Order: sequence, then C-alpha cells, then structure tokens
Amino acid sequence: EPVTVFAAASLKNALDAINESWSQEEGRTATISYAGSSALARQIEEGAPADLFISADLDWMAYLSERALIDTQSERRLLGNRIVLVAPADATTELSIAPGFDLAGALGDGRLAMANVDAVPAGRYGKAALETLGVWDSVADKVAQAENVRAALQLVALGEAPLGIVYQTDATAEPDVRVVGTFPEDSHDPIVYPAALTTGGANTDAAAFLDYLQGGAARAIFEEQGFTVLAGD
Amino acid sequence: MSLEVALRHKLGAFALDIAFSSPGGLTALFGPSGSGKTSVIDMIGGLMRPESGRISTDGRVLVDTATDTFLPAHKRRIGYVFQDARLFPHLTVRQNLTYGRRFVAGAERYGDFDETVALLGIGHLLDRRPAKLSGGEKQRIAIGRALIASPRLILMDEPLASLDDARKAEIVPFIERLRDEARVPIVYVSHSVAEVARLASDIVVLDRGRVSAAGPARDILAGLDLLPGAAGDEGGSRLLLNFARLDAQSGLSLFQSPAGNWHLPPSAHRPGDRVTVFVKASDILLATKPLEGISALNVFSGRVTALRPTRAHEILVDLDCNGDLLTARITRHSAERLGLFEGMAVQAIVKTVRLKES
Amino acid sequence: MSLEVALRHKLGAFALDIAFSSPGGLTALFGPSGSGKTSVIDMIGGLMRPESGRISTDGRVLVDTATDTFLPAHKRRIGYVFQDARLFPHLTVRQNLTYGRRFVAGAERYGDFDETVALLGIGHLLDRRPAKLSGGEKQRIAIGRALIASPRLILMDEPLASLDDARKAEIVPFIERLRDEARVPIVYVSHSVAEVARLASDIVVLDRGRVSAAGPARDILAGLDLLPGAAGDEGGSRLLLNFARLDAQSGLSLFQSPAGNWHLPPSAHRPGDRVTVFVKASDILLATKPLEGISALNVFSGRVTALRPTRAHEILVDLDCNGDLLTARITRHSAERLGLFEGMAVQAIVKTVRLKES
Amino acid sequence: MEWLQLSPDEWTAVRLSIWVASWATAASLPFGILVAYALARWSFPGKAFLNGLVHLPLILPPVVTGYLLLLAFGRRGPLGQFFETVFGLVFSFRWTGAALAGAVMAFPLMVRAIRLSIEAVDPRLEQAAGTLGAPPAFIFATVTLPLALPGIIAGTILAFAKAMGEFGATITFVSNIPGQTQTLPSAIYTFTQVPGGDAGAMRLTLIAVAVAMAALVASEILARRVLRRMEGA
Amino acid sequence: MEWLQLSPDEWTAVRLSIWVASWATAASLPFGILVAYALARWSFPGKAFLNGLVHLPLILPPVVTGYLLLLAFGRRGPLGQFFETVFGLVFSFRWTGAALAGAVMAFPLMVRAIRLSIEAVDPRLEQAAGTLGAPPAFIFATVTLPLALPGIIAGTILAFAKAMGEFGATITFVSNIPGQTQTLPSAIYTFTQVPGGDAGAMRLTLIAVAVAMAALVASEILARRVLRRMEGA
Ligand SMILES: Nc1ncnc2c1ncn2[C@@H]1O[C@H](COP(=O)(O)OP(=O)(O)OP(=O)(O)O)[C@@H](O)[C@H]1O
Ligand SMILES: Nc1ncnc2c1ncn2[C@@H]1O[C@H](COP(=O)(O)OP(=O)(O)OP(=O)(O)O)[C@@H](O)[C@H]1O
Ligand SMILES: [Mg+2]
Ligand SMILES: [Mg+2]
Repeated sequence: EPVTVFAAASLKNALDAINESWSQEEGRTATISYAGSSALARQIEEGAPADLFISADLDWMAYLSERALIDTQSERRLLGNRIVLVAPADATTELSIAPGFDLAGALGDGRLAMANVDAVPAGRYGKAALETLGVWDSVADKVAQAENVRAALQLVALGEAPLGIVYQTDATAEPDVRVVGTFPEDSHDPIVYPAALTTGGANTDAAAFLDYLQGGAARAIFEEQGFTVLAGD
Repeated sequence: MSLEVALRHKLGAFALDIAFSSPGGLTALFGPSGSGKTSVIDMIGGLMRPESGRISTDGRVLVDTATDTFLPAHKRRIGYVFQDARLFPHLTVRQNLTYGRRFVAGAERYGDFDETVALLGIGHLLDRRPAKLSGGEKQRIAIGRALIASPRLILMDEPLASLDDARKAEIVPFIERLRDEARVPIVYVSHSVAEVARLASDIVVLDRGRVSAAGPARDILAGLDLLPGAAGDEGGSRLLLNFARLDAQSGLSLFQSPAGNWHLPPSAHRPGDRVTVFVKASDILLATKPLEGISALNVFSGRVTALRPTRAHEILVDLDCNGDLLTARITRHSAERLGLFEGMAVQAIVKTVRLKES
Repeated sequence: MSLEVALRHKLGAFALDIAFSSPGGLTALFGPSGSGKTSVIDMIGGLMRPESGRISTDGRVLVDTATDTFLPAHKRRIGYVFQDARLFPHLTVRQNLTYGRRFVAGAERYGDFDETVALLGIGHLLDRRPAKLSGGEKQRIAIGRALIASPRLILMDEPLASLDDARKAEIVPFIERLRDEARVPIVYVSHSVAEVARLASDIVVLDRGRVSAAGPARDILAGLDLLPGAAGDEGGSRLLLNFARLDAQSGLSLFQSPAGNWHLPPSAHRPGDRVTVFVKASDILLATKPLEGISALNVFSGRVTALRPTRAHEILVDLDCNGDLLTARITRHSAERLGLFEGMAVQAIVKTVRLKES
Repeated sequence: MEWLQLSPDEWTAVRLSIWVASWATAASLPFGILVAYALARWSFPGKAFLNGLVHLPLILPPVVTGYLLLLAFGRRGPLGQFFETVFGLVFSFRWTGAALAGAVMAFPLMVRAIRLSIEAVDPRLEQAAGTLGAPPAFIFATVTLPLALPGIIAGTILAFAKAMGEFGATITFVSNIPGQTQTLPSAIYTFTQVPGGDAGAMRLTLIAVAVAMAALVASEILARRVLRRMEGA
Repeated sequence: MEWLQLSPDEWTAVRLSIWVASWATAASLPFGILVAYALARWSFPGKAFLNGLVHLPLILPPVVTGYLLLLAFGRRGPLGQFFETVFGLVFSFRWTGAALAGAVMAFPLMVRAIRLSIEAVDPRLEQAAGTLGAPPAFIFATVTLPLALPGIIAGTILAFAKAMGEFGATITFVSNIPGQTQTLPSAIYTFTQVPGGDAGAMRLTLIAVAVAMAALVASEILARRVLRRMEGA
C-alpha cells in the first residue's frame, strides 16, 4: 500500500525526486496528489484518503487542525522560502528593496505581476512586504493578480509585466527572468510549508515518509530546488 | 363498418362544422382547395383534436369531447396516405413499407407485401431511400406503406394526384378491391370527379368548412348541380350491369341491364358477374327517333322523366330506360330544337369507347 | 424564344439521355412517374449539373459541359414551380410572392401582383405563413411566386396536380395567356393529357430517361399511340376556329372553320377572333348517312383518309372535313359494321357540351 | 522526438483520461437524450428551471462546480451516501468521481446539441409513424432518434472532448491522485506549477489534443456518413 | 438577506462581467456564423483542420489556452503587436483581453449550435430562392439565416453564458485587476482560495447564476417566439 500524500503543487519537482529515492532506498512508495492547498484542505475535510498533507501556507493547515483532521503532534514546519522581485532577463531595471523604494516609478505604466494578493500565499506575502516597506498604496492600482505565482512569473518572463513578485525557488529556475532583489525576511510573515499526518490516514508508512522528508537525502533535493529546509535532524 | 363524424373546430379564421355518417365502403370527401378536407381526416386519424365533436367507427369511439375521450393515433389502426408522402427518410423503401406491419397480429393482416409491391410497381426501389425518388414514386410507396399495415380504416388524401394516368388506371382497381373485398372503410379525399365517380360509395361534399351535400354516390352524382364549379362537367349516373359474355367476333364485353344490351371494352368476367359503370351525363347523345348507320353501339330507348335547367345554356335530362335511370346533359338549344318534354320517348346513345367498368 | 436541350446524366441506376428543342411557346414534358421529367427541368433550372450536355435559350448558353459553362440558377431568370411547393416557411404569403420581384428591373416586370393574386384566389391568405395552409393553397402561392418574379423562362412541375377542377379551370387560361401574350417559353410537366392537350404547343414524351416522341402538339396528339398507356384515351385533334357571333337565341357561341359551323359554350369574343378547340378522338361519333332528330349540334361531313388500328378492340379513323383534319376513335366492331374504308364519306358528330375553347 | 516519450505515470494518465471521458460520455448519454427530448418536445412546469439547471456547470466557475460536487457526492455528502448504500457506487477520490465531474461539466454541451437536432426532426414524420400503429416509445426509437443522429453524434463527441479537457471541477472534486484520479489535464496542471515543467506540459497537451481531434474527426466522418445515407442513393 | 449585499468592488466585477461577456458574444457572432456556415455547407481542403482549430479551446485546459493567448496577443506577441499598431487595440491587462479570452473559449459552443441549425435548413429552399433570382449572399441573409435563427439564438446565449463563466483562460491571459479584468469568476475564485471565503463565493455565485439564467430564459422565450412564427397562424 503506497502512502497517499496531498501536497501543494509547487513542491512537485522536489517531492517527485524524494519519492523516487525513498522507494529506491526503502522499497516503499508514496502516491502524491498535487493541487492548490485550498482544494486539498477541503478534500481532506470531506474525507479524502490522504495520509500526509503538505501545505503551501500555515492558514490551510490551521483550518484542518481546528477541525481536528490532522495529528497536531506530527505537524512540523518543513520548508521555508523567500520572495523576490523579478524583471525580464533582458531588462536593465536596477532597484534596491528598502522602505519607501520607488517601485511605482520603476513600473512606469507597466504592471506589477503578483499572485492573487488576497488568496494565494505568495501574493499575500508580497502584499505584506510592500505594506511593511510603505509602498503598497503607490502600486496597489498597478498590480496584476495572477491565479498563482507561476502565472505571475510567466507574465514577467514573457515581458507582459516589467516587474513581479515571486518565490525565490521559481525565480532561480526561470532563465527568462532576473532577480532584481530579495525582500527582507522580516517584511512579511515567515514563508513556511508545514506538513502533518492526517487523523483519517491509516497507513503506518506515512510517518516514515514524513521522517524521510526531514532526512539528509531530502534536504539535498529541497535545497537544490532553492528551498530553505526548516526542520531536520 | 360504419363511420360517424361530427366535428366543430376553429383554425384561425377558418371554421369547420361538419357532420356526416358513412355506412362503410368508400366515402369520398370532395370539395375545393381549402374547404377543410385534410383537416377532417386529420381529426379522424387522430392527428388533430377537435374542439368539440365525436367520431366513432362501428361504435368504437375514437374521439368524444363530451366524455373527454381521445384515442391516440397509434391505437386507432388507421392507414393514412398523406397529401405529402411523409416517408421516413432514414429508412429504405422496404423498411418504410413494413414499418406498420409488426403492430398487426398475423391473423389480422391482409395487405400482402409482395402483391402490393408488384401492383404499385415499386419492386425495383425496395433498397433505395426516399430522398431522391421521383414525386410519383414517393406517393406509390406512401400508399403501399399504409396498406401493408393492414389498417381497419383507411384515410387517403389525394393519393393519386401525382400519378400518371397509366399508373392511376392500375391502382384504381386495387382500391376498389380493397373497398369491396377487405371490407375496410375508406375515407378518400379527391378533386377528381372521375376518380370519385368510379370509387365512391358515398360522397360528402365540403364547402368552406361545411357539408354542402352528403349521401350515396349515386344520388350525389346525379344531382350534378350540387357539385361545385367545373366539377359539374364530370357528373353522371351509375348503373349496375350483368355480364353476359365476351363477344368473340367484336372482341367486346357484352352486359345486360333493364335498359338493354351494353357493349364495353373487353374484360375478364364470368357470366352473372355484376359490375357498375359510370355514364357521364355529357357523354349521352339524345335522339328523338331510331338512328341507323352510326358508330355508337349502345342505344337505349327511354322516357324523359325530368328536365332540369342547369347553367345558363345547358339542361339536364333525366331518363328512365326501362328502370335504369340515366341523366344526360345537353344544350338548351338542342332540347328546344328536339322539343323535349316530360314523358317523351327518346333514344340515349353512348359510345363504347367512353365507357369503363368500375 | 427557343430552347435547346441535350443532356446525358446518370442517377444511380437511372440513365438520362435526352435531346429536344422547342421553338418557344409551351413545351410539355410528358411521361410516366419516374421517367426523368423533374430531373430534366432541374437541369434547365440550374439545380442539377448534367454530366454532359448543353442547354441554351435563344442562343444564351445556360450549360455547356464542353466549354465548362454553367450559369448559376439565380442568373438564369427562370421561374420554377416545384412539384412540392417549397414556400419559405418564415415569410408571409405576401413576402413569398414578392421575393423574386426585387431582382427584376421595372421595365422587365410583367407578372402583376394584384392580378396574379386575384386570379389565384389567395388574397385572403396574404398575411399568413405557409405552414398551416392547405395543399392546394400552397401550390397556388408557389405558382404566384414564380410568375410575379417575371421570369424569362418558366418551368412548371405538375403545377395543377393538387388543385380542384374549378380552380384548374380558372388557372389554365391564365397559363395560356402567359404562353401567348408574355411570349415566355414554358416547360410544363404534367401527367394529364387533358392539360397537355389544351396547353402545349410542343410535346416531348419521356420514357425511362429517353425521348420516345417529340414534336408539335398537333402531331403528337394525333399520333395517339405514341402516348404511353391509358393516356391514349385522352388524345384528339386541335382545330383553329373563327368566331362568328354569340347566338342570342341559343346562348351559344358560333364559330366557323373549313369543316363547317361550330356550336360552343358561350364566350366573349369579337368577330374574327381565332380560337383553338381540342376535339377528343373518343368524343367523335361517326355516321354513314345524315342524321335527324339528334341532340348533338356539331355535325360535319368528311372523308376517311386513314384507318389505324390501335388497341385490340379499337381503331382510329382519320378524317378530312374539307381541310380540317379530325381523328375519331371507335371500336373495330363499329368500323366493320359501318363498312368504313379509306375515301368513304362520313359524318362526324360532336356534342357541344364536350367542347371547350383553349 | 525523444521528449515526446511518456513516463509510466503519464501513460497511466492518458489511459485514465480516455477511460474516464468515455464513461462520462456513455453514462450520461441516455440522460442527455432524455433531457434534450423533454426540453425539445414537452412543455411542463419547471421546464425553465430544468433548462437552467442543465446549463449551470457552464456558468459556474469549474472550481465551484467541483466544490459543490464534493459537498454532495463526497463520502459524507447526502448523494454520495445514497449511491454508496444503494448501488455500492463510490465517487469520492475514485475514477468514478472524475467521470462524474466530466459528465456534469459536459452535460450542457451534450444536451444543447441533441436538443437542437431533435427540434429539427419534422413532427409530421412522428405523426405518420403513429398512424401506422407505432406507440410513442417505438416512434422515438425508430424515427426521432435516428433522424436526430447527426446531432447526437455531435453532442456525444463534444461531450467527450469536453470531458477529456475538464480539469477545474475534477481536481477540486477528486483531487489529483496518480493512477486513480490524475487525468491528463490534471497532470498538465501539475507541470505548469513547477519550474521546468513546460516541456512536460507541452508533451501532454499535444497528446490531449491528438486524442480529442481524433474523436472529432471520427465524429465528422460518422455524421457525414449518416447524413449521406439519409440523402439517398 | 444582508449577506447578499455587494461591496462596490463586487458590483464593479458584476458589471464588468456582463460587459465583457456581451462584447465577447457580439464580436464573435459574425465569425461564428461564417465559420458555422463554411463547416455546414462548403467542402474545402483544410476543413477538418478548421473544425479542429475551432474546437481546440474546448479540449485544451483553459490555462493552456490562456497561455497561448498570452503568447500570441500579449504585448510582445505577434498578433498583439499587429492589433496594436493597425487598429490601436490592446488586449493585455485590459477588459478587451478578457473579452477576447471569453470569445475564444465560447467559440466552439457557438459554432456547434449554429452549424447544427444551418445543417437543418432544407437546401431546397435555398435552391428555390436561387431560381427566383436571389444571389447567394441574399439567399443567405433572407433564407438560411432566418431559418437557422433558433440555433443562432441558442448558440449566442450559450456563448454568453460560457463567457460569463470563463475563468481559467481569462485570468491567465489578462490577470485579475479589479475594475479592469476582474470578472465575476475571478472574484469567486479568490474567495474560494481563502479559509472562510465560502459566504463571499456563494454570494457572487448566486449573482452569476442569476445573470446567466436570465439570459437563458430570455433566449428560450425568443427562440420559441421565432419558432411559433414559423409554424404559422
Ligand atoms: N440521386 C439519384 N440516385 C438514383 N436514382 C435517382 C436519383 N435521383 C433520381 N433518381 C431516379 O431517377 C428517376 C427519374 O426521377 P424524376 O424525379 O426525374 O422523375 P419524374 O419523371 O419527375 O417522376 P414523377 O412524375 O413521379 O415526379 C426516378 O426513377 C428516380 O428514382
Ligand atoms: N392552424 C391554422 N390556422 C389558420 N387556418 C388554418 C389552420 N390550419 C388550416 N387552416 C385553413 O383551413 C382551411 C382548410 O384547410 P385544409 O388543409 O383542411 O384544406 P383542404 O380541403 O385539404 O385543401 P386542399 O385541397 O388544398 O388540400 C384552409 O383554408 C387553411 O388555410
Ligand atoms: Mg388538403
Ligand atoms: Mg417529378
């Protein structure tokens, strides 16, 4: 019986690689269902056969924990990430991120591509950071909110938007964009990918997989993808 | 085998108010375009629901708005030959023909497939689909489809209008056989007096949604003036003849009736067979004295029983030829010239080539 | 005003191979169901493209497969009355009628709207839509629609088949006027010999996709045997008469021809007007000596020019009545009884009520 | 062409998609025909409501449809429980659920096409069949249905194509579990969510397009053959 | 009923959705009719290809369609540049882009419905019009089009409903800018992505449903009136 993992879609590359090495080392496998954190959380609420949930933000994990659908004992902060300001690779924009920096001026009549600032974690973190830096009000009207952070990245990569706010993990892997600057970690809530066993899950291998995720082999893969590994032995 | 119809219905500005009954046989619905013929048989067939009225055959109620009875079309066992053929375009001719057959218990079947196909001359079309058939071919298949379903009541809406004379001449006897042998009542819409005269046992004349005359064909056809417009040209009398023999020398069929001896085109009969002939009023020539050296073979002595003026220049002359009643149509001028009066003895002369059995 | 047609085309198992030319006037296409009549006029009308062949009117080439010429239907200025009416269901009757009018320059219009509507008796239908009209009403509108478009060539596919006799009697003279006055060539498909006899200036007889006879109506109608099947019953001769006067006393129209004096039903003419009458062969009674005291008013002396046996029991007798050529159909038995021979003097007798002008 | 080669998981997704879309189409066809017939030929109270209901999946964002399906047909949903106890049929997180989602999303398209072609069947032919003694159900099967066949084929294939492409409702309802509910579009989605996934997304998209196109071409040929048969010979 | 009250932003989204869907439908209708006619009545090389192309948006995941639109009609896309320089028409991040996305997504539905009803028009009536001297374009306008009207109405409203509900391609192509490209489905989507957003999503969903239903009912009434007119009196 493979372990069923519900994981945020942005973890696909890393988790697929880890899953492969886990099955090579231990002969056990995980079946991983990737989707948006919100969809996954709701599905677990409706009795989905998930053994392990890895969310892209803390809110949906909290949503499940309030409903006693996850084993709070097993919950841990697995990964961290950073948000960065990106521009198309061929752009010459130079901008240093600091309180009150002239983001609006750098945009001109262009758009700032972000993930949905109310709903999608990357968007929420970005909005919080800009608010902390005191520039949100000046650019609020110029934000193009994409469905998710990948779509925001795409807008910059195609040159539709001169600037965008995305995860570091996405930015470093995309040759068509250039990182203009990284937002200070204290300008927004910490970016955390929590993981936890579900209360409904019966597969005993799930805990083993969760442990494996925190092991050295997994760490190497996560870091290769640009994540900060928060939990570990 | 009777049919009782009483209907009232409004169609836009057109009001239908019809009542007639038929003792069976073939009832012709006759009347000008737009007089309501199709509407009436649609109601008999169950395709339209009259606003009020009652239709029954042999006591079986098909519709009665008073008791809110309405037998749906598929339970009526009618065979409807539509004015437009309405063949099923996705079925082959054969499938069209046999469509209704499966709903009839074997014992009640009378419309034989092979015979009907042969008669209608559609054997070579059986595997085709209707779309590209000619107008007359379609209509023949529509007739076949209705008959092969072995209905208990047949409705025909101008079934022969799109057929050529030769084909008509072949099909008419078939309809007659149906009327006489299968004992299925037939309601037959037609514009053609010749057809009606030949086929109808009863006639209902419609005019603007009302019955303007109804009764046995004999009476209606004799009362020529009842027929609207130019149809009057086609009126005449129907007589019953006894077959005597096929004359070897002349090649003609000899018949007898009270009026005398009749010569008709050759036909296969056994002595004693009775046939009807329809004698058109306009085909009868009158003479006040015996004639000699004329080509016409049928000459009967009779007595004038009535002189009925009809259109401005014409007159109908009713004759009693030893019990056979004939009506002739001649000009008033001739009547005056010959000095015709009621009771006068005259000769009625008809050419053999103008006579046909029916 | 001529029409030249030469066509070869295969339709499934049916092969069409037709050639005829018409000098204008009304050319009747006559033949049994499925003989290819509709296919031919579809090709003249531009609805079908022949595999090979050529069609031209007055030198204007409509189709010529040799030069790959194909004039599309809408450039042919044809008025096509279809076998099925094909009215536009979404347009009112009025809109249907005037549909083609806008494509005709004012100067070329001849089909007057009001006159056509009145003649066809469809004035009360103008604001309705076709779906619920009766079969005959639809057909009348289809005729009107084609005529009001003032075409330069009219194609009619059994236009009168669904009309009652009275209505036919009204429309036929209209078609005659069209033929004679508007000088529009008409190709007319019909099963009815009576119609063809009355209307056609030329006749093309089709049989299984081939022309079995073609020529001036007079010749074809006289050569009765050429007509297939029962159609032969309807054959006869056409004569040209001069109007003399309306006889006050008898109320009849008097005409003259070389044969003598003719009595016909009353009609409005001026002295000297020439009309044609069609005398059916089966309507002529022959006598070997002068007769007295008969109702028939038309008696002509003539001479037998030929005796032509036709079906088993009948014979055609060609007569020359002082230059007027008549053909009578009588039984062989009668011919023998009367001892008819070529050159013999006889009397030809016709009832007034059987005659009609055309 | 090496990049066109599929991994075993992707093959599974392709097979599953075709399987799911075929079931979605086949199982909803009888209902589609029934509803289309009712809308085309009957008048009854609530007809407008039924018509609206049928079109609902077209109007709602797929995510909402998926969520409503999750609520109704989930393990705890009233309809889900009904089907489980009565027919032993479980939708949640099974391929059956993916088929249900596809069927629901494709239903409006199917019904529209069939309805239009039933409306085009001349009722006088049905009358003619009635006079020949055929009861209504027989008329429906032998006259109405065959004459509406071109539209039924069109509607069915349209529905198949839609079910093949359906994603939003499916992933929301039954998640994205490889081998069970991961259809082609879900797999494509997953690829778009990670850096470097474009080639994979492209590959799967081409396959999806090829399958749906094959179905479309087949339907065209079929419909033309049916029409030609009716036109004669 | 207080929870039904809309915020000004939401009102804007409602108005914008209707506006965008109306334009999407109206502007694509002529093309829809043309393509439907070509598919129904002509045979030409590449017909199968055209048919496939039209159906593509139905088959592709909407996100892919949106991405392709972005590539083609974006600021740097070849078609985007063409329209900008020739017609001064900009799609990217404008409501015009949302309308374009809606139109493209709805196009297959529109074409299908119209095509079916054009195929149902008896060509012999068009022939009859030809014999009366009417040139092909006139025949099309006065015979084919009016007789296909019920299907055209159905197709148009179906397209409108689809355009109202379109989300994936729209947000990918033109993002989610309140007041400019934030349509009702985008707003609903936003609500579904945050814990506790259900009430908001429900409210907007009801409105979307109400608008689309109104359009559907109107189309039914219209189509029935057209049909009744043809049946006579
Ligand atoms: N596409 C086709 N394939 C095969 N046969 C065809 C096709 N079209 C017509 N036919 C046949 O060609 C013959 C001639 O048809 P057409 O309609 O011209 O006859 P018609 O003389 O007008 O007959 P009617 O008087 O019955 O209308 C018919 O036997 C018909 O079945
Ligand atoms: N739904 C309707 N609304 C208004 N008038 C109608 C309707 N249906 C039929 N009519 C009219 O009723 C009359 C009778 O029609 P019907 O079809 O019964 O005539 P018919 O005697 O069969 O004529 P035909 O010999 O021309 O076929 C016609 O004038 C027709 O226009
Ligand atoms: Mg009628
Ligand atoms: Mg014909």
